[in-house]
Amino acid sequence: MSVGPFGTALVVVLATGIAVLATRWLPRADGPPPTAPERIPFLGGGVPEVHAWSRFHIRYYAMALLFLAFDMEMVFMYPWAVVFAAEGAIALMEMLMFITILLLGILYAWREGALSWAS
Amino acid sequence: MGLLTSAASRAEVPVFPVVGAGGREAAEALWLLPGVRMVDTPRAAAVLVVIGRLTRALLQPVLLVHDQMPGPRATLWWPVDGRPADDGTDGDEGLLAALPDVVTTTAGDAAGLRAVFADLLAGRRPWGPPALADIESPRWRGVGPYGHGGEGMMGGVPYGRPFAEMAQDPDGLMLDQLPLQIGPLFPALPPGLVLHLGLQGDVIRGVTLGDNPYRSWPGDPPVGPLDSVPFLDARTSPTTVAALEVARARHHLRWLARTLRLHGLDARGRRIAALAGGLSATDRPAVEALARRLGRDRGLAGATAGVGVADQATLEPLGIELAGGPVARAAGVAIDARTDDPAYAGLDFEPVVHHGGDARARLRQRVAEAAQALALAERAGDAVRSPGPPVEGPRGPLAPGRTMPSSSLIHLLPTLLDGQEWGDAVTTVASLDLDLEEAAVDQSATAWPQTPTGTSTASTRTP
Amino acid sequence: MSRPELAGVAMWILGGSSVVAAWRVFRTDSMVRAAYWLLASFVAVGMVMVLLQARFLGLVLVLMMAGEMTIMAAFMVMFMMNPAGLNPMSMVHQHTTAKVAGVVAFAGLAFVGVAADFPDRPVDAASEPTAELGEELLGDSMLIFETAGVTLLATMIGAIAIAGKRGRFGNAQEGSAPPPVDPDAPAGPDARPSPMHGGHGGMHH
Amino acid sequence: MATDADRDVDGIDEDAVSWSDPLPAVLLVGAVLVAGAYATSVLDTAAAHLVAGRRLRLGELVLGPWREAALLAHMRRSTTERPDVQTWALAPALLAGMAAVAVATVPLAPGVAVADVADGIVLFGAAMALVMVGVYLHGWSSNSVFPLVGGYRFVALALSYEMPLALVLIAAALPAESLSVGAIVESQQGLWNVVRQPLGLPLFLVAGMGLASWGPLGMSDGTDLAGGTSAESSGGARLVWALARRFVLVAVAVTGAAVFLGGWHGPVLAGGLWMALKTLVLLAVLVGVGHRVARIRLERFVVVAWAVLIPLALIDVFVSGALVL
Repeated sequence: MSVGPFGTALVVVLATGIAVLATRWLPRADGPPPTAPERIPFLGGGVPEVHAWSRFHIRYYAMALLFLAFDMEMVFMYPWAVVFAAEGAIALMEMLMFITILLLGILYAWREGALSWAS
Repeated sequence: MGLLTSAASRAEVPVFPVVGAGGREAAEALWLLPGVRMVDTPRAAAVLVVIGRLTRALLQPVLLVHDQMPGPRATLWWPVDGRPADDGTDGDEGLLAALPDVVTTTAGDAAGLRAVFADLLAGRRPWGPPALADIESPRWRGVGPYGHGGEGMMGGVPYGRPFAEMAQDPDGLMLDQLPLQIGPLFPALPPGLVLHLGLQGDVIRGVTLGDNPYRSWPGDPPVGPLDSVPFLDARTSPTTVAALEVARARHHLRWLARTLRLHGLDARGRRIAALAGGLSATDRPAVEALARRLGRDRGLAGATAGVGVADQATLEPLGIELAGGPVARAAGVAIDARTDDPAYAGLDFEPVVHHGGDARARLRQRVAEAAQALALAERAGDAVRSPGPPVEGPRGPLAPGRTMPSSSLIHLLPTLLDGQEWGDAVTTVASLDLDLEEAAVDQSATAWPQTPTGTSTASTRTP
Repeated sequence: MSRPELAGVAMWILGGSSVVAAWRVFRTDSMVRAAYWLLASFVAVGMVMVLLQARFLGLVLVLMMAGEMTIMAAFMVMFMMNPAGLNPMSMVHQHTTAKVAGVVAFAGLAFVGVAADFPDRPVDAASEPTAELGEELLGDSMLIFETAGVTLLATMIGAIAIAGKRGRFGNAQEGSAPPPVDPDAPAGPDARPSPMHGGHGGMHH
Repeated sequence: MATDADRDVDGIDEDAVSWSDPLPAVLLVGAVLVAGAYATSVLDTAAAHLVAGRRLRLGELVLGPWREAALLAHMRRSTTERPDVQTWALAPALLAGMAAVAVATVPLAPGVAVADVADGIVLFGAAMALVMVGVYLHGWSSNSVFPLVGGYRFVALALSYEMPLALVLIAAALPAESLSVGAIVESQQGLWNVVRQPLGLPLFLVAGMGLASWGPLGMSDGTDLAGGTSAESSGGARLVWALARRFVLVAVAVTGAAVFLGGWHGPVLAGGLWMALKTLVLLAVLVGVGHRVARIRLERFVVVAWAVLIPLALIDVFVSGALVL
């Protein structure tokens, strides 16, 4: 039975995922249920005072925002790649301008130090 | 025994090492044992190997790490220093007895270790019962409006732990900061190092040093710090210059091997550790070639450049600047006790100096010193150094009544680590080459910046 | 079951999944789970689009939303209290407004769905929607591409100017402040506190 | 609403065994992933012993990975105090599933493709974007500090490598005038992309190493974090995570072999063999680099990715485009 390539891909994903879950759950775990100390997260001998889940500060937030804009750019580039050869030099020029404009954005981000964050 | 079990019992044994007093050298040997793999977390380990003597301060962390091994699990004790398992004078056996079913084998005995592991998988050894009592602290079950210990939005102790509290952040925000105690058994830090720190995201805020777990070891240091032994001996008895210099090169190469492992280069580290193990003055060309290769290694340079800068201004308040040692020399301070040592007079000795004082400079400094040491050993022939002047140890000068290098260097940590990303902090600590046992030898190290140790020598003697 | 029938069944399953996942967004306590339930909903919608032959748009939706939802999760965790939902809480606020808005939106969309006269024009089996989209974008003029480029550049600069450490008036860590009207006066209210204590300056951004 | 148009675009012979039927497809992709993961482990052991200068016994090399898997299957799956159990279990499944999609888009031999769709590299990109979700969830779920930091490191890593990854694939699509991986392979008849677009493969491998958080880009599961996202995983959970990461590496190598090394093109040998050989070569390169190059600082990589890799990838796109005209 043919379900088309996308249907097949979906079946493959589900089958792989189920196989992985089965491999995770199947091995014998014939030990006793874990005690409280056995469940303490590893800190090299220390005991955590608080939950690790917290307002985790990502220092690369500016880069993350930059990524959002760049991600949009990809949407334009895929269809462009398909028709590029047919459209010819015009398409190349358009893309060059598009790319240059975006590189300006990276340049600005770099100059502003948005890509590095520590200390 | 099923096929699966049979296959499993032939796997490389995942071992989590616990370095007790005097155990650092044997821990290094463990890394090189065939059929054994040192793992980064007890969750991956099947065998806990306690090397050397447990101290009271190490006991609780060891018990916890034991319980964090998933099981089936076994515990081995490797005595070092040729002492009997039970010398009947102190609490070693008492401390070890807190761990379930400890097997004692000879240090470095791969066959014994594998036998215990095979027995464990075949079911001939018990599964490894937990060492700590199954007590949840604090009580949370049935507490609060939802019965999980929490209350309101951020209140209570949901599932046994409170929420982190907020602290000012350099980006101008108020964000959560996790108060953590890392160590003394954190594999990426030197054995025994305990850091109390706040972690905001992946950045460290505020570091204080915890108690040195090796300090509670009773009596005079019976073992002495790893690798420093020939240097300590040289303070009081005549030694050949060649032996001292080969020991120095070996020390630096072992440090290099451990550091490479931390940077994700386990295999390259093993090669260097193996070279260090059988080192002699004739290995000079190999070490010089190594120094050249590492000097060209862009990846390693990128991982260490600009990390943990300890320049002269940072070193000065701690007196390290005037004391010398590789850390100071990597910051451009050309001080070396060998300069004024008559034993080195005819050897054309000039201290090696690097600039910048970052982790990269310290790495290059040590590798260059290792190559230089072997060259000196070659030139020195049978020359004997007589005791008297301070000995230039691998971490700095050693002289009776003088602060041990590690006990000064360790006080750099609070300054250097504050504000660092966690990975950079690990790089920085590694680049200082700290030995907590060496720091413990020093009586002046009693002045820890933190609360004093609760355990006195007397209380440690009673199990 | 024939291919069209199968496609119909898949359509219902995916459509249902997207609605259920979207509903779960508001029924979980954890910010991370909320973000990824939303992603699951988007993925289901993307697959519906693939079924409708809008293959490129469907895939690109997944491609983008995976990154976007992760960033959203990271930002939500950074700023929200109790981000993992360790203490139970409600993700739903302003119940009356939400109900009214929901009913109105549903009614509007349902009306369009029922009342609109959809063209009955099966997609040509040989069509290349991605290529057609490309031709549409490139077209006769550069307008679409360059407008998009400039818009994205503005987005980038705007985002960095707002979020970046170094604002127009100096480093946020050093308490950046606009220059005074009188050029001779010292800059800022208390001219650049030290980095250790000047964190408050950044709060104003 | 018929999906007849979904038929394979590169004119697969309809009479041959249809690898795009569900059962053969699952078996084929599963075999590629498992064989690839095994090959990765063997290569890794070999490289580690070579670099360390240690003697290696053949039995250890061949059986080592199975023994380790058997050992992990024997060990208990530990847990933490209050983990997110469901997402913890789902993370490796997601990673493995996405690796499977990536392999499915690639023609493994002439006419042997599971889902060589017209928008193949977009499907690949979407799958690889979901890898980020998998790793982040794996770090987040255990409610433990070091896995958490590892998960967040991966997000920064992924946001940085994703653009170069997508761009070099777009560049490879230019001569093919199609986004289908099959068409890209076809377009390399005579001249492989690795020659035609010399920037493509190195950039792709860097990004691919990030995808699998492998070697110098393995900061999410690094030694400095006591194992990072897998610091709290044991037993079966550790096994599937190790597998899933290798699956991703295999997906990278398979895709790289198809897109840059001419896929099944090659003299004398059968197409499938060429594909296997090229995949192994790329795996060996990835594994070898992992043992030679130190782990990069995350912050440094982010700067390098945005300031060097993305501009290079854009140049790659532009030059490849100019060459097509």
